Amino acid sequence: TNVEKVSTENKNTVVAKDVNIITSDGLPTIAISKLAKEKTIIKEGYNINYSIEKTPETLSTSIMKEEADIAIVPSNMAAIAYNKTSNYQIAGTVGCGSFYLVSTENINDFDELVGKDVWNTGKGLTPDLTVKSILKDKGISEESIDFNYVNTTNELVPLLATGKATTGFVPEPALTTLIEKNPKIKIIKGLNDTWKEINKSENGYPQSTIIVKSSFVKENEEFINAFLGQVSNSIDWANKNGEKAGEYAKEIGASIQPDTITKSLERSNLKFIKIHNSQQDYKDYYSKLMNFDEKSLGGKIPDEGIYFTEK
Amino acid sequence: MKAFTLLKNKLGKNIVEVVLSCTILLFLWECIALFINNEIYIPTLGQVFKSLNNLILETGFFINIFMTIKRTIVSILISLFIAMLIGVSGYISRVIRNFFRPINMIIQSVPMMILVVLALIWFDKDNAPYIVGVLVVFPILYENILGALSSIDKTLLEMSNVYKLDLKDKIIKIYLPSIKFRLATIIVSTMSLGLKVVIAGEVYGQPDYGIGSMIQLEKVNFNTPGIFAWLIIVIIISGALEILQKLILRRTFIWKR
Amino acid sequence: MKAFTLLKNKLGKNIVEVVLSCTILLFLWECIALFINNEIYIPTLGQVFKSLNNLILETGFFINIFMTIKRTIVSILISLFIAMLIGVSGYISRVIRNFFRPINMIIQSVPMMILVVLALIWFDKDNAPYIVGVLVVFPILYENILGALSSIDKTLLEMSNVYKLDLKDKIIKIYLPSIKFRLATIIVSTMSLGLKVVIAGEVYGQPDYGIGSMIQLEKVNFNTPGIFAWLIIVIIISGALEILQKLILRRTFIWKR
Amino acid sequence: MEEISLTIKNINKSYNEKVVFKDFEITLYKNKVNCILGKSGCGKSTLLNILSKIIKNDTELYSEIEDMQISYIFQEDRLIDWITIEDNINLVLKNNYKKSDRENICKKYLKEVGIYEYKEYYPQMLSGGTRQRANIARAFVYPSQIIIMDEPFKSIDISSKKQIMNIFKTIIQKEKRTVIFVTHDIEEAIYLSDNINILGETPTVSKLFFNDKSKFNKELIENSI
Amino acid sequence: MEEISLTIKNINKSYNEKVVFKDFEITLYKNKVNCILGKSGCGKSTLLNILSKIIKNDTELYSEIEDMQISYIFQEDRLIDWITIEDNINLVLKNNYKKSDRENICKKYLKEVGIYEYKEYYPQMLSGGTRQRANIARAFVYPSQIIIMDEPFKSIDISSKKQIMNIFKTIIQKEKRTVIFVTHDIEEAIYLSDNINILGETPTVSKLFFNDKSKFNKELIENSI
Ligand SMILES: Nc1ncnc2c1ncn2[C@@H]1O[C@H](COP(=O)(O)OP(=O)(O)OP(=O)(O)O)[C@@H](O)[C@H]1O
Ligand SMILES: Nc1ncnc2c1ncn2[C@@H]1O[C@H](COP(=O)(O)OP(=O)(O)OP(=O)(O)O)[C@@H](O)[C@H]1O
Ligand SMILES: [Mg+2]
Ligand SMILES: [Mg+2]
Repeated sequence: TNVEKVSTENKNTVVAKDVNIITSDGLPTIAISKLAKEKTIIKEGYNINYSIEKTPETLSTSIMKEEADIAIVPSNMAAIAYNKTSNYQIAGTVGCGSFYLVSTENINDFDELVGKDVWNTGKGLTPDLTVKSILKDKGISEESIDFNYVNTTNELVPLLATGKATTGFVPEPALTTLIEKNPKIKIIKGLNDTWKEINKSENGYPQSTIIVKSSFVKENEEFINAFLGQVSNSIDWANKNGEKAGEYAKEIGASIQPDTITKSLERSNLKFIKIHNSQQDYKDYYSKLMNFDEKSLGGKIPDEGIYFTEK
Repeated sequence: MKAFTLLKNKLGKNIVEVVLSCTILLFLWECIALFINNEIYIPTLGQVFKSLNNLILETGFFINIFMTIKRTIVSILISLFIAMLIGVSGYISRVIRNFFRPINMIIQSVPMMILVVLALIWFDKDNAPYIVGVLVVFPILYENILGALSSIDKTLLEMSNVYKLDLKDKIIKIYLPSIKFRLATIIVSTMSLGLKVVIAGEVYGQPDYGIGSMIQLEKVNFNTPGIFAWLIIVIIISGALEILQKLILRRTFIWKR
Repeated sequence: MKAFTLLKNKLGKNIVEVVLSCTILLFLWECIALFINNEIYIPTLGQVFKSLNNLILETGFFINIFMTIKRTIVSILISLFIAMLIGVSGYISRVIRNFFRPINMIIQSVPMMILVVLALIWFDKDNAPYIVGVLVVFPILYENILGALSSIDKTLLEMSNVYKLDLKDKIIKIYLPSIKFRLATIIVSTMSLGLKVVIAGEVYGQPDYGIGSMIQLEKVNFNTPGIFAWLIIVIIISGALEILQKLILRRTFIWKR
Repeated sequence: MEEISLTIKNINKSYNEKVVFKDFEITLYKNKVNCILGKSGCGKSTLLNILSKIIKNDTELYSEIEDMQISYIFQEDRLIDWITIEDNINLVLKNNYKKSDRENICKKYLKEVGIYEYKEYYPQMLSGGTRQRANIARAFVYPSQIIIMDEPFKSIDISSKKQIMNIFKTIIQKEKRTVIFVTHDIEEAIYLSDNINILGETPTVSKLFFNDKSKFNKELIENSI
Repeated sequence: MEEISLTIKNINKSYNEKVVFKDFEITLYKNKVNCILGKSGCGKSTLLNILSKIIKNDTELYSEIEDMQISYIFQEDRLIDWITIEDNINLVLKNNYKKSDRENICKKYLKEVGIYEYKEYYPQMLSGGTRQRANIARAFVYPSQIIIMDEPFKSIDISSKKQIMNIFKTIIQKEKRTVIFVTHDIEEAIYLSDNINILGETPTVSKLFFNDKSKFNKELIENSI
């Protein structure tokens, strides 16, 4: 019996595979909050570790070091990861653009930004590039607007909250907090909506992307497919049960307060789209980013191989 | 007796004036806060102390502080160990000294932020605060150890050779004390620096517990009173370190007139 | 003559060894880079120099560097001005000295990141790098100026009183030189620190031009060769500062034997 | 031999509990070298510092040299290390002579003490003896009625000591100034002084001995010290 | 009077271009106080440092004191500031006596130089004179055949100087050790020494004068210096 026991143990340890799932803090966390909190079993024999990376630094390094089997990252980081490691593929979108043009001033559209001080985050990074791409498509010269930058939303919100800045681009869920702190802030336009109009796109531009490690996929395709299905469910659930989702997110370690999450869900554009339904969105988005700075994609537009297609 | 009272009076005056200064500062703060009346710019004392109180009641509060201090101390001990090793080698051999010169220069000029990213890439993210702490503290300790050794009174060494002291005695009675006296004067400011750097490392590396992680959390939620509350805690720790410095100096230099 | 050659030889040996050390380091780097063969962990020299080359060819490259250096220098000048003012007042009056003690302590213990956020909120964002630079540099300059004044040889002051020197002469010939000699020994390391801090301020404040903004861009886009290229530029600036230090010391202390 | 005496009375000084002077008084003779001889720690420097107002007397001082200009030859050179010898000398000239005169005066005295060739050197580049010569030159250059000297030859090695003492003697014989010369070396005292005042044990309360030049005798002084 | 002589030959030393000794030789007498008298800068300290191997002779040295143990009474005290007087003394005892003996030996000499009561003080708390006594005690405590002294009384003030010189004289008369005593003070030399060697100008190439004790005479020495 002794021998038998050992052998079954061995079997168990051989079968129970560790899967590392990494998400960035914020909206992507909500997408998987149900799975992580309820420890939903995706498939027998898999042992799932969820971790939430709170800073861009830890998120990007753990992807680049290929520590994640599955990760939810900004969509340009998906391209960088593919170009630099050749080991990550896009499996789907979990959220489209959640950036909004907000202002305390009385404006209604992008063309009224001309001549104004407008604040954005991360000069040369994707929020900036996305805005500039929209402006270009709308025929507004970016030189006609006085852009001001701070590093991240964390620095931008206090400026808008105190009125030191009047107009800017803020993503959810920070936007919800901002409106609470400064009720005079009005939402002028959603970047995603504008993008849809301009590009005749159904969903808008992809913001959060679920990527999977190719070497992991090869051996665990079933698991991945099951997981993607569960993510889709989890997102649907979160969109319907905002309060619960907020609590869950907090409990699994998200930084944002539950009620903020709850209130922000409406504008968050969380939505699971499989990659074969959104390839074109990525291609459009990447080619627009490429027009501004190839480095934002890790040097070049990723080839077809980046798109994970089920066989 | 008279001298003692005099000294005490002077010390007393200093303390009174410092306390007065603190009071004035707090008062000014409160006035400005009430005037501006916007907690994002500057929270009132009341808001900050409420935050502070909440923080202290939270589970994990002391663990956060403990972990940060632990990281600081461990970083300093590791740096000390390496600095002793390389410092002594550098004292003995000019070649080694020159070999480490560019390395030190490079370490010292790398901006914090790059240091953190490289630490994250090359090492485990939980170790990032240590790595950053060690890299910032090491050059300081190394230069001081090397400096202490090089500035040992040559005449004492001559004396110890004439009287044929053992190497062991020379190390225990001359070399180590010289290093000790030098380090005693800088160890606490180095710890302060280490603390700040470790906190910065925590902000980026986001270990589970740590003051830096907490500050970042408050920042993400735009909770200015919370940031100030942590600030007060950091200032209290720094204050405690300053007192520690005084004690260390008094103990170490009892032999000075 | 002989002494001169000897000195030169020793200096020569030092330089040779330092250059050798740099070469070994570069060689090691290249070996490791080739071995790991993954630019994410560590890019090869070739990749870095390609990046560096691209950087230099970009428009705005020199403006970035120039702006960062300008911010550093301006921060130091402002700090110097304030530190002189408060340092001299503190030397004259114990009350002022004690009043500024807690302020200094607080400034020195505030973690960088909080400093930046507060600077962004309280002041103009373009000024954030200056504010941060000044707040970090000021306490160092202040303490050194106060220290220099307090450690002026009392006997010289007695002499100047006996011979009834003007206050003006005393300031020009005794007080200012004493401050100058102290500052000469620390000004460059303070500038190095200021540079690092200004770069950090630029990361957060994102001014139009600045090394910090550039590094952040490379970092977020995970362009490791680019990060290393900027690192090399920062190291070169630091190296230039070290040479400057040597020159300053040689010039300032010509009167020393 | 007509001698004008200058009296300083009511000298009182204690450091914390330690009384150094108690109702002490001293009489100096104008345009003479007045020597004050005493053991280490008996209060010689303290006395000089009171006379030159570097430290305050504990009570009100009665001093007949109150308003006179004073030069001080310190035991250590007290030259400013970072300006040249010439500049050190010029510094004390500045408020007292016209610009045009300064150079000549400076030159004259630097030549007299024999260090004119070193005028552009910084003090630290010179030997202790040379620096002490500059110290002496500075004292003479300054238009003082009183020259105070606190063991000026103490830290000079014997070979230069004799020379410098002779230089001093030569200059002081030409110029008429009142010198207060503190030393603990009896031979120096005998060699240079016109009169010798011996300071007793601390607290110095007694009046001083006064020795006429003719009575100078090493044995005698040694016994009374 | 039988005297055992110890010869040191082939002393050669140059600093850069400056030749201090060239083929110099000196003869010491065993268990005597051998004085070396010379002006500042003539090479006295250099000579002592060669004898005690603190600095290397430029050529091979012929030294009859090569293998002897040496104590050195330095001009500055060279005590370790951060350990007590007692520990300073014990340090040089450690390799030479059993632990049980050390305390007694230390006590004996500290009493002899008169600073036993200060044994638990740190050097910086004591006056220069007291420290110099400890310096002397350390030299005698150490089981040496040779005691080298480099102007040991130079920085002590006159009042203590006589005392300490007498203490030294008393101890050296009891113990038989060879002393090499460097000074530039002729009176010290006459008072303490059994013989006096006068060092000439640098570079010292000539042999030395040797003066028999009976011929000691201040004028004579002064003229030959
Ligand atoms: N600032 C001070 N505080 C306390 N005691 C002092 C101070 N200055 C001097 N004393 C004491 O006063 C006494 C006289 O000192 P002073 O320096 O005048 O002596 P001195 O005769 O000049 O000695 P020396 O020959 O060593 O220069 C000494 O016993 C000394 O210890
Ligand atoms: N390390 C050195 N480098 C260059 N020259 C030196 C060095 N040490 C001594 N000298 C020179 O060698 C000569 C002898 O020096 P030494 O110290 O032996 O003289 P000394 O007789 O002991 O003088 P003193 O009485 O001042 O102690 C001096 O001219 C001195 O300038
Ligand atoms: Mg004195
Ligand atoms: Mg000597």
